[in-house]
Amino acid sequence: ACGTTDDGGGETAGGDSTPAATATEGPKTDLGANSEFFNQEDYDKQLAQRTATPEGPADKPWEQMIEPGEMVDTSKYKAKKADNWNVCFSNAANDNPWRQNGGITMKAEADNTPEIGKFTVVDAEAKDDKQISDIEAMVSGGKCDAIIIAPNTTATLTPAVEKACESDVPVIVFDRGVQTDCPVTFIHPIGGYAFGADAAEFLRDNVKEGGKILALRILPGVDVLETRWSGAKGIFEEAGLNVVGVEFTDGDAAKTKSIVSDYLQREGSLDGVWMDAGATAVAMTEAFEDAGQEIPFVTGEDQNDFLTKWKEDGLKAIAPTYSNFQWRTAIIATTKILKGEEVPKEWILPQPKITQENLDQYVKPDMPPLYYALCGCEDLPGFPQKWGGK
Amino acid sequence: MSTENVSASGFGADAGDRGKRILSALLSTGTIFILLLILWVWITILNPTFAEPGPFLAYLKRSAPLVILAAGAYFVLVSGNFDLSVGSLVTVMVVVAARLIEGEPSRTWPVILLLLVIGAVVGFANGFISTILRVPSFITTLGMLLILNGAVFWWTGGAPRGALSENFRSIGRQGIEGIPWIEQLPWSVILMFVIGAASVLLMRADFGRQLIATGDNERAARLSGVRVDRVRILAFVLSGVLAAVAGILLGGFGGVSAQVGKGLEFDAITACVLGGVVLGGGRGSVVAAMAGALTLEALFTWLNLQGISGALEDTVQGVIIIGAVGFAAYRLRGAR
Amino acid sequence: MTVIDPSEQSPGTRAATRKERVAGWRVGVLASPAAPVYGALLGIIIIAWIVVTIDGGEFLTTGNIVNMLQRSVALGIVSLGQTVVILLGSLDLSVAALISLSSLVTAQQMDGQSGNVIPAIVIVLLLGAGVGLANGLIITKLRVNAFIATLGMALILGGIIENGWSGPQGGVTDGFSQDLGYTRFGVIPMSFILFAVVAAIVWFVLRSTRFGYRVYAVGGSEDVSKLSGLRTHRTIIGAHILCSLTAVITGIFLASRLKAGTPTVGADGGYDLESIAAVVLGGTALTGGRGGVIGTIGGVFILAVLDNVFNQLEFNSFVRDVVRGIVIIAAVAIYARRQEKKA
Amino acid sequence: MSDQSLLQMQGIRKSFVGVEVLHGVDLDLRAGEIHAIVGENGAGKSTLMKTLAGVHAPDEGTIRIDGEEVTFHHPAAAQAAGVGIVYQEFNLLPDRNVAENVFIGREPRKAGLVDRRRMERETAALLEEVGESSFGPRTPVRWLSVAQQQVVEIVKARSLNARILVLDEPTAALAEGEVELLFTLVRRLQELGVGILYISHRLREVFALSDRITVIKDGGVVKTLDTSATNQRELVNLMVGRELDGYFPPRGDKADLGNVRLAVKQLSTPLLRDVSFEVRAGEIVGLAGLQGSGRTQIARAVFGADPVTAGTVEVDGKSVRFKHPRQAVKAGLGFITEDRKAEGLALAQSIADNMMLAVRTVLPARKRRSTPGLMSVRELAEVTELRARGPEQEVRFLSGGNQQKVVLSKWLQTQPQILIFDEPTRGIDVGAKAGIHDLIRKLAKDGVAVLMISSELPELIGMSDRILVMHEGRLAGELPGGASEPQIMELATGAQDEVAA
Ligand SMILES: Nc1ncnc2c1ncn2[C@@H]1O[C@H](COP(=O)(O)OP(=O)(O)OP(=O)(O)O)[C@@H](O)[C@H]1O
Ligand SMILES: Nc1ncnc2c1ncn2[C@@H]1O[C@H](COP(=O)(O)OP(=O)(O)OP(=O)(O)O)[C@@H](O)[C@H]1O
Ligand SMILES: O[C@@H]1[C@@H](O)[C@H](O)OC[C@H]1O
Ligand SMILES: [Mg+2]
Ligand SMILES: [Mg+2]
Repeated sequence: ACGTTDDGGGETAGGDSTPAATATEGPKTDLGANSEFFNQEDYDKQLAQRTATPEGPADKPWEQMIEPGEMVDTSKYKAKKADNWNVCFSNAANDNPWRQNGGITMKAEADNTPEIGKFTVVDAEAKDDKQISDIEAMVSGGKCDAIIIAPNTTATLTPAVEKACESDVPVIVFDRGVQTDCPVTFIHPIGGYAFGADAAEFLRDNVKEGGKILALRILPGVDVLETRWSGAKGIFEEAGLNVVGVEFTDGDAAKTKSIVSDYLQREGSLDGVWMDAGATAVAMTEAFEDAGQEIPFVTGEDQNDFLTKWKEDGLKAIAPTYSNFQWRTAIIATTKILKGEEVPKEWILPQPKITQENLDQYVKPDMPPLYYALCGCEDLPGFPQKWGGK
Repeated sequence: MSTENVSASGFGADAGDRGKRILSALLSTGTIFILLLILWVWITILNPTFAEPGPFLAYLKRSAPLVILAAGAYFVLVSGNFDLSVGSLVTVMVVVAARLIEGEPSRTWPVILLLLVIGAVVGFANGFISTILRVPSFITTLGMLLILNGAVFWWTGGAPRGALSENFRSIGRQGIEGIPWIEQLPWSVILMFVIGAASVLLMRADFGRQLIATGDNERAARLSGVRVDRVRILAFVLSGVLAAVAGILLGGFGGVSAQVGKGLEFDAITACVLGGVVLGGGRGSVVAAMAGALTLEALFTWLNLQGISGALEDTVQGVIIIGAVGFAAYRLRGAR
Repeated sequence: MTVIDPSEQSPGTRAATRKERVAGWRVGVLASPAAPVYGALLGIIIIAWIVVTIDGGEFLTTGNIVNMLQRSVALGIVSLGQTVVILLGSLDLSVAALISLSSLVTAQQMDGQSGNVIPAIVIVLLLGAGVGLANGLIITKLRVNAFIATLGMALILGGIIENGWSGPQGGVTDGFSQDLGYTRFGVIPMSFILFAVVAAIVWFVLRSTRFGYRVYAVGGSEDVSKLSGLRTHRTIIGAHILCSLTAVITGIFLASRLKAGTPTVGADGGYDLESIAAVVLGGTALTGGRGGVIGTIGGVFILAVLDNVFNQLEFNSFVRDVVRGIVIIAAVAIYARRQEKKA
Repeated sequence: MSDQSLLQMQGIRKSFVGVEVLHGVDLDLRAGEIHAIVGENGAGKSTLMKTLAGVHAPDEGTIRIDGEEVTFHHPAAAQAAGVGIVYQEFNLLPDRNVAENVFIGREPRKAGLVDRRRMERETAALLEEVGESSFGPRTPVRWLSVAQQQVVEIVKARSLNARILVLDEPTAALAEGEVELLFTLVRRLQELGVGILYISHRLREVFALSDRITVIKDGGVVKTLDTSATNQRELVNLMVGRELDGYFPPRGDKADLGNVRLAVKQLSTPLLRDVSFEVRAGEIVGLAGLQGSGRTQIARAVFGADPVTAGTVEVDGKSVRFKHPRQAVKAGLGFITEDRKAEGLALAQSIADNMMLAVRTVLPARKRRSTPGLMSVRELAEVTELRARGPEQEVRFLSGGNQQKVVLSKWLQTQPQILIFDEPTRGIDVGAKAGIHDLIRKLAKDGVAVLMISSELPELIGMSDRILVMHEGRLAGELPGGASEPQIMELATGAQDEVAA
């Protein structure tokens, strides 16, 4: 395989191929071009999946699955005990609002599952090396009935995940991928191409040809973020939009604002802003306000502060999402596996986008600014306080 | 006295060298001002609007937090210590403010007061541990960095919660409107100048002279009656309070974010060193340290305008910082 | 004028020799800055053992001990180098970036071919020597303070990484990754043996070579060393090369562990500040001239034990940071008190 | 002594910050000769030696050794060429032991590794050669007294097998007894054919030791004389450019004595046992003793710089216990420390800031304006005959003597009632010394109580109204002003234990 792909949608085309991202091999010397982060087949597939009707209950999107394909027989993982399971979770990090929101949901779902007696979370603090050791410890400790892994990086966690698969404990992977199909199931939303395209298409449809677009990204090198940009880039090129800059914000609001101000100074004005993640979307819009300019067409994510501002200030915006409820799905899948119920080899979750039309249903005035609208947690015990709401 | 030969004693044996002396002083500590001027001119050449009041004030506004942090870092550095905790302290300010204000404008001022108190208390703790308990400040404040980062998110459950109020945010975002020619005079720029002036006065006052003497030679200062522990603790308190001010400005400028303070401690120290402050204490001027911060921000602007590829930006920044500090050291040596 | 006849001093002389012998022992063993470190380590192990047991876990099992050893390798190796520069009165904030870069270059050079393993290692070691040389030259010849010089170097390396790689770099040879990253001799991980070997080398260099003596001398006072005819610049440069070499060895090890190089492995691990913390926890004075690698190893183990306990007790990363911060400050405060009492 | 010129320095020029401090100095040294160099503070003696030792590169001029021109870019190069130097300031690493200090950077090796045994053996041999047996090669330098450290310095220079040995004020930190030991060593080296450059402000030593004397003034050579053909008077005249009549100002009158200002009763610290004495207003009390006898310790304990375990201190009849020097300063005490670089000055600060440092800690700025008797920085400079470029000059660029005057000014500014001088004229040239002596006496006349510690017995005898002698942490006795040197040494060495007060 060439270059990285997103969450592995492409490789499952044959049904039984690796459900995970391939390695990023060779140096990525050209950030802007991103050719190595683009895989046409995956791209087409993800774009198509956006309109596919998912299987499962419509009011519980976290239980839905898109084109499930091969189902895995999990009877050999069926737990000996009927309850009091110890479910272990190796988390890459807890370092951004999206993950924090998801982490709370996951814990709540685990608490809400009577069979789970103990939910053990070990945080790798964004350190690959630490996560490898964490997983090793889980395997060698022999106390886990199931191991859930949210990998820090794709290629690097692969050996550890493979090691974990060799044990007789079921391994469940979600969010970012690994380069092996050994886990029982791999859970993820449609993917980065779809995310990037949702946002880019909105700008394509609204900004006049030749309009000036600024692309803001968090950081390089994370596959699920890379595909968002490579998914968008082609659309801009095709539409003849003028991407005046691609900048990394480190997810820092102040830096984001400074970057946008610099561009406003340099370019005079901007016609659209594309973002690969929405944590700093509000800061981006404020840069326009502070410069005394009207906010152009912008994209964000389902973070509550952005949605609120969108609604209150009447922004011209769109918010693709990276379904935060997948954190809940990970527990649900684990429960199924330990009960011996079958699960899809690759569990693809729906990935709704928030538009002007459906905005109202996602804005949550009683929830904190960094709450994620696609939480999928409203029916869990402890809502809304556990998520910081009133 | 055994001698009337006073002509050779006292000062002024080479009064004619006064001009030369001023020149050499400027050469040694003035490098930063020259560098700053060069950058400003260069930026203006690249983007003529930079010199207009609006954009220039925008630049000052953006620089204000770092300038204020640099002043705080200066007090600590000149007394012979380090403060690596200011970055996380800035984050703490923003996160605590959001959690406590919850968008409620009436809570703004009490919370701001509280933030300043937190800054002072953290500074005091840093100072107390580093002086009375004799833990090297590098370690004290490194530990404090970890403690602050952990504690604040522990308290908020991982992510920032709540929201800042509009009037809180206006301090870092807005200013006095309707001033002719410049339109808006940002509050942060006013604060920056006020703090700058106050810092200069403080350094000229007895406290400042005792502080710098302590950094230069602790034993001599103590034997001269200086309460060295006390002045050092005060320096940390100042650093903490100024970090709180910077946090308030940054929270106002950018809104709630868990990233806001990341790496600021290094930027502040770099700014000071660019300005000629000697790590280890006893030397450097606070104006030059603040000029160092303005230079660093100008450097970021310059890099942006040069269109240096985002990736190589860090490399260029690193080379320039090393080059500038090396150049200053070279001039200092030449001038000695 | 009274001339003091040396012969009059013989009673004093005997006393002096006795005092000196006692001193030798005190300086060598008890007064060695490493002594309280191992005291602290022992204390922490006991507390950890009790707490973990009460919590229903197991602490002193083979599996757990091996896990702790394994965890101490990366930080351990780089801390050895950091010890050398700190002893010298310098420090190195560029190690984290260099670890990332070397992991990437390792993967790139190996390119999946087992024949490339040795050349790749050689190239990466050369890279380390080059970066160390550059740090040393900037500090000595440009007279840039080590803090700024190495912070600047971290930026430079960071930019090079960002420019050259946007994600992990695969290509670490399978066999190599298995051998170094995952093999065990009995219960001892191969990588821990690497750590032990590097530690032994650095210890030996500091203890028995002229270079080692010079490191202590320059750390004691650069001025005195220079006026005494010691070529301080060479020593400073040499120490920085040694430090950078340990950083690249750490990078090579991490590449084997991850089977890939990654642009963030160094920064994520916080190896710059954590290695300094480990060294100081190990009783080496930040001002230079006092301490050694034995203490550093103890410091690294303290952090590894803490890490292990945090995992067992499922502390979230925030609580961990708070506890880490407190332990670091408290340990150093205790050393400082001891130091004061002795004086 | 041969006539062959071992070292020739010609036309040496050196400037700092555009100010020339050496204007073409010529100097020569023969093998087996002791060549003394004298001159006022700041004349350039140390700077000249540093150009020889490879610390400073001369701007102009040539250095020849055995007729061959040499240039040293690093002290190591000078060492290699056979130049050994004992600097004016201490140059040892306190955390390392004696052997490690002696062989710093040149550790002997065996099979590529440091041969610690040999290093220690050779150090022991060198120590034996100089008759030092109170410590050994493994003793940490931190434990050594100032005098012992000086021995290490000399051994270190000696270990180079230097043919040229520079001693820059080697006796400044030594008491008389130890000086004799040093002399013995220097003469032994002389017999071995080593050429020695010997810098000192103590003219007695210069005459006792040297073959020739070079007088340096304001960065130039005034004259080189044969020691046998000159006398103290001529020398002083050449150095100072004027006659100095009589060394010490007249003692105070009994009638001038005021009340007891400082009373120390049964003072004990870990280094002191039951020390009691009094100092009256208008009185100069000298404190004599060998190195490490506890003189400095008394000063520090009284001043609140070191903890006291027992005893009381009374100031003007009121019992005080200072926990911090600041309280002492507030109570009207001043303390001129023996080590001005380590404890007296903030070297990177200006002259003005140093002069103001102490008064700032006790008198806030607004009160200073209304306090009578405070002098301007300029006035202070004149009173103490400071030579400097201006109030903004950094103190580290001053010569040792001028630095001492800055320290003095700092304390004058606090208008103290009790002044403790610890080695007030250490490293001070004869001219300035007289000035400082006059100043001390004048302060006493004005009602200040003075406690003066000095290792230079003539000074102590000449200045003091009474002399207290310390021996191993105890007051061994008291002598009247004008007592003789043997009387003092007898008490100081404990040779006679029961002595009348
Ligand atoms: N590194 C330096 N930078 C600037 N000026 C210096 C430096 N070193 C010495 N000087 C100046 O050079 C002059 C000569 O100083 P030097 O130390 O050689 O005097 P000295 O004769 O040894 O005096 P003393 O008897 O007090 O030791 C002094 O005016 C001093 O201020
Ligand atoms: N064994 C020791 N350990 C620690 N400090 C010491 C020791 N001996 C002396 N000192 C310190 O060194 C200083 C000088 O010692 P002391 O007062 O005994 O000597 P002194 O008689 O003043 O001699 P001089 O001042 O001429 O060296 C004192 O401040 C004392 O605290
Ligand atoms: O952590 C990542 C999050 O930051 C981003 O928004 O979506 C993908 C996740 O893996
Ligand atoms: Mg001198
Ligand atoms: Mg003394």
